[in-house]
Amino acid sequence: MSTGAVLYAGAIGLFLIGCYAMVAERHLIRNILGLVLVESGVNLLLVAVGFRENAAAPILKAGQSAGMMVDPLPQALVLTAIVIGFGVLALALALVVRVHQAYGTLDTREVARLMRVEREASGPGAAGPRAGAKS
Amino acid sequence: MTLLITLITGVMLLAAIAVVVLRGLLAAVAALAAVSLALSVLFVLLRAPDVALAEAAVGAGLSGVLLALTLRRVGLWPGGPAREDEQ
Amino acid sequence: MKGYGHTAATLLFLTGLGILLIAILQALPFGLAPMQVGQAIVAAAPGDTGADNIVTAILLGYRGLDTLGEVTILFVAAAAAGMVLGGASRGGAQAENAGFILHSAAYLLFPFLLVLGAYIVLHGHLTPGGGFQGGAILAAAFFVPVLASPASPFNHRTAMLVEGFAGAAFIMIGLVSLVGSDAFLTPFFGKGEAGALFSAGSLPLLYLAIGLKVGSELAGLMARVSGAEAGA
Amino acid sequence: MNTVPQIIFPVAIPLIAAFLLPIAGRCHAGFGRIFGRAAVLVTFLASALLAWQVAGAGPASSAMGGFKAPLGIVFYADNLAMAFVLLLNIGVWLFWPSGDEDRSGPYTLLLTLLGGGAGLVLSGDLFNIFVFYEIVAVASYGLAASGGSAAGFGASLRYLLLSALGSSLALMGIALVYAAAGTLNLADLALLAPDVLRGPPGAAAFLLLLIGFGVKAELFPVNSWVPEIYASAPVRVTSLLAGIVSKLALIVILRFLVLVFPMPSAYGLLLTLGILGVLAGELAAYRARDLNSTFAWSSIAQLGVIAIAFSIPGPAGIAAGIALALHHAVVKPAFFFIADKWRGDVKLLSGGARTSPLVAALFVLLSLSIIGIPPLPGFWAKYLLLDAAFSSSPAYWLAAAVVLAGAVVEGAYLFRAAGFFYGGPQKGRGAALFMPGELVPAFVLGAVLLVAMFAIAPLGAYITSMAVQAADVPAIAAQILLGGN
Repeated sequence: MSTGAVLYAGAIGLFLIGCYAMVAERHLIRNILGLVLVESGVNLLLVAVGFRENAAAPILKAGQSAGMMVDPLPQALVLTAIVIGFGVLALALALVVRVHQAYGTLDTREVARLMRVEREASGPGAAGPRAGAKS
Repeated sequence: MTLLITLITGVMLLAAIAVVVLRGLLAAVAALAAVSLALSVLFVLLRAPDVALAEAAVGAGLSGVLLALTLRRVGLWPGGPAREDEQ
Repeated sequence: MKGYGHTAATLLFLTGLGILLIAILQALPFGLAPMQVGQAIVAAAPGDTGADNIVTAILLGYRGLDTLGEVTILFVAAAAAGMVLGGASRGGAQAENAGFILHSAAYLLFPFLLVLGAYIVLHGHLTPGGGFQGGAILAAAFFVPVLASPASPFNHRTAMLVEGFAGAAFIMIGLVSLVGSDAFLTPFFGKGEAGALFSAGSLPLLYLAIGLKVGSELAGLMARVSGAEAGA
Repeated sequence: MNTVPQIIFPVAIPLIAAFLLPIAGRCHAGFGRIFGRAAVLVTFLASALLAWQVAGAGPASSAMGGFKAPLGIVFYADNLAMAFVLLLNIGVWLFWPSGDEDRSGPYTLLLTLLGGGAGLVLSGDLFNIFVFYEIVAVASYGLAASGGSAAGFGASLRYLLLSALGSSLALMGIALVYAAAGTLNLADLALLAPDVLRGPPGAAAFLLLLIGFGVKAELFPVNSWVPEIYASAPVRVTSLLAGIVSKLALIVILRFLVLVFPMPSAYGLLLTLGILGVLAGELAAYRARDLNSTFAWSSIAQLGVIAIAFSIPGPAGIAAGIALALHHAVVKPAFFFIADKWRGDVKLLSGGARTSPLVAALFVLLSLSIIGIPPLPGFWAKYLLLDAAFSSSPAYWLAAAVVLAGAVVEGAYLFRAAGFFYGGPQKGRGAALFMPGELVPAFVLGAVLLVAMFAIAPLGAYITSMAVQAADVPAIAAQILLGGN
């Protein structure tokens, strides 16, 4: 097996396991864990795309000219993507805390059902009950 | 080199499967941190030290802590005050 | 059970998707990617920016706007999380002080993490690491004490000030270039001697702004989500 | 070549204001709101100046950091991009929260949305577009939850999960493009695409990008968030997301299609998703029993119509798409404002015309325009689309038939609602509901629609010139690659 096949398989594997956790699991936190896995898989794919056998890391050593290096561009993109992923994760967790406070559960179907009930109960002109109080 | 990469990729995928299979949420979060650690080792092997550092600090460190803290806050932390198992 | 059918269908679909993706990737030669731009950047970066770390040269030079966007995303995520949790009662699951060992370890760790974070931020143009990685460590430095003793308030006001002014400083540094009718974010100052701390023009300045901003944002996010809301 | 460094202003000014707004809000309660308003005004003036320059001297570009095209990020502004930047500015101004809130959160998010949205249409780099798309996405998750209701939090979380999965798919598409072509610059890709992006990797990359960016554009398979979010978010946020942000995502998809993937399979894909969106959206809108979800579903259908227009190769299709998008951006927010006043079952509209005659008249005017009754502007937009479709290949005749059938269904449910307005016994809720103050944006938009009716000829000519400019790939590539400092 070549390095490339292994890396691609690893990236796609992470991506698929993450997709499974996002689609088939019924717990919101597990869906979020799946999202992190999906993002990790795509990050690995990007780094793998820029990899070259027998090439150096993209940092110049003192007094040394640029030889054969791996592609630095995808690495910069992945750095950006990792930080973006963390921002999204933090916001998702903040929302999870509030959803749990409001509904007392994190089961996806249960939350969807309670949301429907709440929407139907909210009368005309009313913007729905405030969720400030703990349920 | 290829062998090492294969090995670590295997460990990473096993940890990822553990994230889905493990029923305890805290254990799943720990498995996710393991995935991030394996990934950052993989990044070192792929000559991406900057990315490896970021993945270790953000992916394995901060994300794991943040997830664990959220579990504590919503009472899914084993032994936490408002113990509540997954439905 | 209906649930099992759903799971099986999902698995089947994902397997197909995986085979498709692998097939597509096999069409792209591994290790022989064209890397036109990557190669050109490797050749031009030392002369263009003066940074030894080419990933840093890309993050702050060639793709500085991406970095601004990334900092903005952290900022807006923190603002949104703050807004979402604004009316939340303090988490019911607050633990008491986390024992003597974690407590004292936190205060011992604090100076160490602070120095390490600052070092990584300031040497980003020379060695691996930079504003983000260093910022994450700085955030940990300020967050670990909060974790150790939830009673000690996290100072959101200071975090907000640092975050706002550091972000504005980044854009201001970028806009300075417009005065000389150059494009946004054009590096200024001399490039200096490669490898020295004071080299690579305005890049370390940008990294300092990023390190401060990322550090304060990450710490603020962690404190908010974990429910350490006491800071005024 | 037209190099204009000030092209960054529509992005930089709102972002700098967003960073400083929480501090300003701290200094004095209420000051944050005024500070934000002022920032939007300054951004609008800077954008208008830039649009004026672009209209006079032709498309402009600027290489960020002075790093020339394929290496660095290049911003590119033509009339199309500037039109939507201005639209976004006006939208944010019009839908600025009017409440007495002293929280700085929503204002910060709106300013970030403003800067991110401008970057989305101005950027000429694949990954940079992704970053700005994420800014817009994160800001809209926050805005969707800003109502403070529990359903809002839940809907926002589900929206976030779907959208973040889409973004990951889009990033995978970007990885495929980079693996095949070795560059991320749209103009560079335009030159390389005929060689390297033909075949399965190119088609797969376009599919991934389409699904990723299609989440915001309410494209067919990834629009399940629409009814939930529009039902639970504050009406001003709904108006902004449905009216303007969705169009920005469609403009990005148009740029990808024209510059990077000008191949039959890509056009066919967008056409298919558009047709499915029209069918699914109109049928669901017909079945819906309350105004808000009716408009949410019909919004999906109308964005599908725009996708169909953009999938017609050549400037005629682009012109039709722009006209439809601008029309929808004016009409849809007004509808949502009305739906916000009459929440609940559509039967509750009964007798509303007697207590609120002006609102009922506005509703009828908007309905006639969106169905496409001459001489209202909606008719001319649909006419452009049918004209472009019938002068294209037979597959587009089918699309035109679907659009016409959709218009009939649209007429059915809108007239059903209008029937309740004018007929039926008074349900007693009308009197309290006539609060013109809260419907000001809707009336402003209705007035815009009437003015546009009398300026159809110059508007049409301007839109056509915009489309010709946007379809001229060699000129765009030359400006992006050779421009800069």
